[in-house]
Amino acid sequence: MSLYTVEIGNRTYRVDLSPHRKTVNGEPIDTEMLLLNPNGLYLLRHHSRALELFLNSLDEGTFQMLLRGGQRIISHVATRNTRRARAGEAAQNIKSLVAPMHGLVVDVLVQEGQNVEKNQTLVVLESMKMQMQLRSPRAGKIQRVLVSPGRQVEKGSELVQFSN
Amino acid sequence: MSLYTVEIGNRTYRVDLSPHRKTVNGEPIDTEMLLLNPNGLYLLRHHSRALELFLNSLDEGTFQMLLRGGQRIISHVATRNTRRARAGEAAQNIKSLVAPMHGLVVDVLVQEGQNVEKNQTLVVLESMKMQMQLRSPRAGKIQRVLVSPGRQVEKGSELVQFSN
Amino acid sequence: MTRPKILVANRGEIAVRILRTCREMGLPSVAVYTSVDQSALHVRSADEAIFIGEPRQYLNIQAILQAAQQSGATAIHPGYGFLAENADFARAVEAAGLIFIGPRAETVARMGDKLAARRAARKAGLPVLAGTDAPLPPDLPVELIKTIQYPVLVKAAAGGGGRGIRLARSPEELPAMIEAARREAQSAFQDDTVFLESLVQSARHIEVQILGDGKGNVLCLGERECSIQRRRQKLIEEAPAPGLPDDLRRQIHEAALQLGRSLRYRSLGTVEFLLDDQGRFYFIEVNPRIQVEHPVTEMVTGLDIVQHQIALALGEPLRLRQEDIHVRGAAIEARILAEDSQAGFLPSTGEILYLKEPGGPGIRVDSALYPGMKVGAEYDSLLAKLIAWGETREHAIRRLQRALHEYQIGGLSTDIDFLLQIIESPAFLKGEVNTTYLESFSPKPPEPSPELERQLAFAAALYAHYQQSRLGQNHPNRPISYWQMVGWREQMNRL
Amino acid sequence: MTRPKILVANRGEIAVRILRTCREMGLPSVAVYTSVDQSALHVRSADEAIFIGEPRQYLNIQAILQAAQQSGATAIHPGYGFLAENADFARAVEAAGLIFIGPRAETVARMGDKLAARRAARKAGLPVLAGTDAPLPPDLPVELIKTIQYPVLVKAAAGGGGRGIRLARSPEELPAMIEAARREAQSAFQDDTVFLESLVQSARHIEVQILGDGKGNVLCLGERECSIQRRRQKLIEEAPAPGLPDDLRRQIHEAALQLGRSLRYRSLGTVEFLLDDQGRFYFIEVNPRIQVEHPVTEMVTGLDIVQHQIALALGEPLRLRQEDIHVRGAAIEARILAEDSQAGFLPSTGEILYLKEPGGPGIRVDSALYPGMKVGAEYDSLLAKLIAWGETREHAIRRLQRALHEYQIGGLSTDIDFLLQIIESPAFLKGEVNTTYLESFSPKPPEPSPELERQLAFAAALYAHYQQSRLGQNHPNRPISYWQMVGWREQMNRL
Repeated sequence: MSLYTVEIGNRTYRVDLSPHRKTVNGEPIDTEMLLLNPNGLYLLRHHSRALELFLNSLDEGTFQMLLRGGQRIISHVATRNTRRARAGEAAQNIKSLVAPMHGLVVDVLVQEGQNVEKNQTLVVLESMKMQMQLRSPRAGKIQRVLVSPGRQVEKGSELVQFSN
Repeated sequence: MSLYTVEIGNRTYRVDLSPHRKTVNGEPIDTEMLLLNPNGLYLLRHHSRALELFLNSLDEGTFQMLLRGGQRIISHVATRNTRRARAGEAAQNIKSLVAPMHGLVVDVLVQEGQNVEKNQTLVVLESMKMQMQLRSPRAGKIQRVLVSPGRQVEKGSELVQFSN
Repeated sequence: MTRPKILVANRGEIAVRILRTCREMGLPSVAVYTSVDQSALHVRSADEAIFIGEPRQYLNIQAILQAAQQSGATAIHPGYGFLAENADFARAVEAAGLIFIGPRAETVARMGDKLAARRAARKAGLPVLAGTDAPLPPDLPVELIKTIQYPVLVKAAAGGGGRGIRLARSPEELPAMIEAARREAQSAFQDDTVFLESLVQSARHIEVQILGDGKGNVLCLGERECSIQRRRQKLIEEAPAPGLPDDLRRQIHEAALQLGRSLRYRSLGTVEFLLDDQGRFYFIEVNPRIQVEHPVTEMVTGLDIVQHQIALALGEPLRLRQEDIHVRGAAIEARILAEDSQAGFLPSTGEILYLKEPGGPGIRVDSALYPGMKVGAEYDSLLAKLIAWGETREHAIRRLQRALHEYQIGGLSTDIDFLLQIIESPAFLKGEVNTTYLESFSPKPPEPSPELERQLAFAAALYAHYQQSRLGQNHPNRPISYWQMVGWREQMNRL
Repeated sequence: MTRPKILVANRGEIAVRILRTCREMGLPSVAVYTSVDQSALHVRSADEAIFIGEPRQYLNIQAILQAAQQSGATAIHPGYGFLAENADFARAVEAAGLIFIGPRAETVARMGDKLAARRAARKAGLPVLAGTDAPLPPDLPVELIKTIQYPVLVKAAAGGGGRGIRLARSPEELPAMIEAARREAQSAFQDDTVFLESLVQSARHIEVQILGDGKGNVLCLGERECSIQRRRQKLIEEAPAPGLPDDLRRQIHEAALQLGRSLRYRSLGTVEFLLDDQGRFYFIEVNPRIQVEHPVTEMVTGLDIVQHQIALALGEPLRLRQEDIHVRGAAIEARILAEDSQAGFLPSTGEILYLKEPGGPGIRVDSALYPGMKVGAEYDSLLAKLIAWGETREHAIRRLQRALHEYQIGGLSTDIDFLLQIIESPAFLKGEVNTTYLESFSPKPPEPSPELERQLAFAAALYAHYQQSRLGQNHPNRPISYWQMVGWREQMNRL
């Protein structure tokens, strides 16, 4: 239960946090983490280097690490036996277009039953003074249109569903 | 259980927080408190005036309110039936000299058995580069000296005890 | 005489900034706020705050005037955006017997119509870009479309802030771009009038800050360079413009003054120019209001230009003479946006979980951020501005770089890493950029060294480990979310 | 040539400030820290940080040199306090083949002996106060005691920072005051040598910032007024000194330059003077280091004096000429101390639960604070410095006032309210204060209006009510204490 698999970019690290045996990919690691602020700020100390690191959860098993200078590193963490389904696998059969952010639907450019091509603009969303064209993630037929102009939508809400 | 007695300075306020009946000294009050930060920052809204207020507990029933500009207001709050003993009563029979802050004992100017006068310097404490003379809160005889030069003391710890 | 009382009809960093000057001038101030801004910093920076309703109410003239009446305000500062360039608002404020802290309504109207502004500039003797001097008709004759020199810009007559502009590269593209510009203009300004203007290739954006007393006395407070733009939104601005020959600088200043004098300009304003790579400059537009990037001018001149703007509006004479204005050193501003630079600059929303803003020598922070703030999608993505001053431009850039590294905003994605990439790029360091610089700017995102990444993997595992053990044990030390607390807040309000 | 690497042998705001300049100069930097400073801001502001042990180790010359060796540092900046005026340290640094960023060790030694400094100043032609030019003997003859003019100051020869000074008002008081000064001097400097100096009544404290290249070229960076002192500790400092006639200002500058030249002064230094109400000034001492109040000089001159100090130490020539130095506007600094102004200025300790530092136009914050910081009693009570610049002194004061109101430090008592009372007092506003001003300054603490107090009583009851209901229910939203989290921290470290 103290063995973790951490993915950063396309690299994978096996981290062992057993007492008296902290290793990464089998090699001992001499790094300390000091809590600076209960909301998620840490000091990552490695020998004489002390780095501020802000950590927060994006969703189950996904963590964002913010470094000095605004650099953000996304990591996926799983215990060895409960490896979660990877985003890549889920992407193979896209069922709908979802809102990438909160915003106002300005325009809907497709109708139910219409055939669309990949990258065709389906919906125009406005957020923070900026209009954004939401393009189709796949070719296919539109089964349902769930929003209409003037509607506020949350990040992640379904806008359009594809037929299978 | 929604009735409170609040003391600020030498004034006393009776506050009733019953639902649908918020009063201070019997008069309705139209003030709202909005939490800005879970660590204790509030917005105290009264009609069109919005005041930032930082609240924290000093000890049981004693709260410090920090206003803009560094002004600090101390209040003592008690429920009506469990009025706590007032500091004034406790002050009548002082049994010891306590450290008003963390610090280093630099000098102890009295010995056990010695008679001292009120305001006579008993101990010299150094804290943050500053030396401070701790004077006797009463006239009396020293029963015990609990510290010696070079000793670090915590705020509130007993330094010298008086005979009764 | 009634004691002046200023209502700031705005929100965010600019409202906080204006309210700071009100405090420094000893003037009582009033903020307005909507349902999502109840705990916003500008509410707490004013002596009074009036609730005006749902999020779009900052655009509601009647709601603002009612707040002014309710609070007894005698003057209104519009800030930038929202109603700042709305001539009806300026008129309504003055009709209500209040002072509008800005130009005369007629100036706002005239400069708001980009075609009228072109005419005014040409009349004042300024170089104006080739283009149509009248609105485009609904259907452009095909013959005309073919005679135009491409690429050409389609611009909304009522436009501003980079909105309602499209670039057409060929006759084929033109009709669609006109349509797109009209649609955006209609949606943004309720006016779909557009016109054509020739495109200046490799242009730098140079603008001049002016301040006029409305009686024909106009001061020039120096220029700013704002060529670093993404999707026509300025990201980094500086004063003075680097590498500008002295005589060209003087000519540009003089052109701005000429226009200001011919308009008998009142209050603060900015005259914007494009400068081509041959050293020719062209008038683009006038922004009759305070601008986002005004702090760089303040830092090099040492002036609080909002203070001078308010004093003038309250009837005081212009206390400055042109010879009192001196530029010292260099200042650069970087806009901190709630946009995820690592995800296509999508607006980001979230809660500020941790905040540490930079400080120290030469640093100014104009920010609306506070720990616990919830950043939503209702408004502009500008969160804060970081401005660095230095003895030289290079010194200012190094300070900005140092301070951007210090800026920590936990819980929300921002453009801080992208800003650093820009100011560390060789072309920017040399001061050799134009408005198209960011179009082709796609720096390799910095990657941690293999050794650091190994440590970060360790850190992530440690964090996950703790989270898991906390969830399992219902640990008392569970970090608290601001939004978990809302339940309590509502409970208290109900009391 | 070895690439320079700077170790900062200090902590708190001054370490952070120096490390900022290292970053801006592109120089790698090293911090040192003790057991109570593991998470301090200066540790995070450096590229590397070396642990040196228990809290007093900032005073341990060997520990500092070892940290330099371990990290490969090539130069050491001592900051102020700790080892900054310790000639043995300067000597040891240079003996170890490292650069001491400060004056020559012999200058540090000479200026550290206040009697030697008096002789040097007199030799350079500066006006020096009447007093004993030799150490007081252990037993002062009764005859002598009677001939002295009272009041008189007893001063430690090794003194500094206002320590080891006593005022004797009569022959009767003198022996006790000598004894007290000796005791404090012995404890603070391990040297109980004291001497007498006549007291200047109603004196202003004026000091001059100098910068020398060690070859006889010395620059004057203007003066500062630091008359606002409590128990001989400066609280508020400003540049330029208000109301100083131009010729007097020139004379004081010239005196400082004379001394600097005669010492062939190297690095930054401050020559301190007392100015009496007749316009006569007297040398007091030289501080051969950066000073707490240096930011006011930086803000009016636009110079980063630490940068110039480091560049000189690294062997670069003096890049400034006297004619390059211009004072613009006015700057005022207020020291934010962990002292409870409402409880006799006792040092306060505690945890920073909430922090919001000021910003906006004309404001500089040099701070070591961060949310979650634990302020203990181990070190000086200086937490941060707030510096305001304005077009005029009045403008700077208003800005300082505005920014002090914005400064929120929750969880720890500070002197912010007291600072506001001082800068709002009529004598300060007029610039008519001397070093005794605060002795008799006891403003009535501001009280909330009856209406506000009623609301505060309500707020306190509401807060208590919630606390009670939380404790009763073991509510999941219980606010978390930083120190509750320590259990977890230690657990993680043990992993």
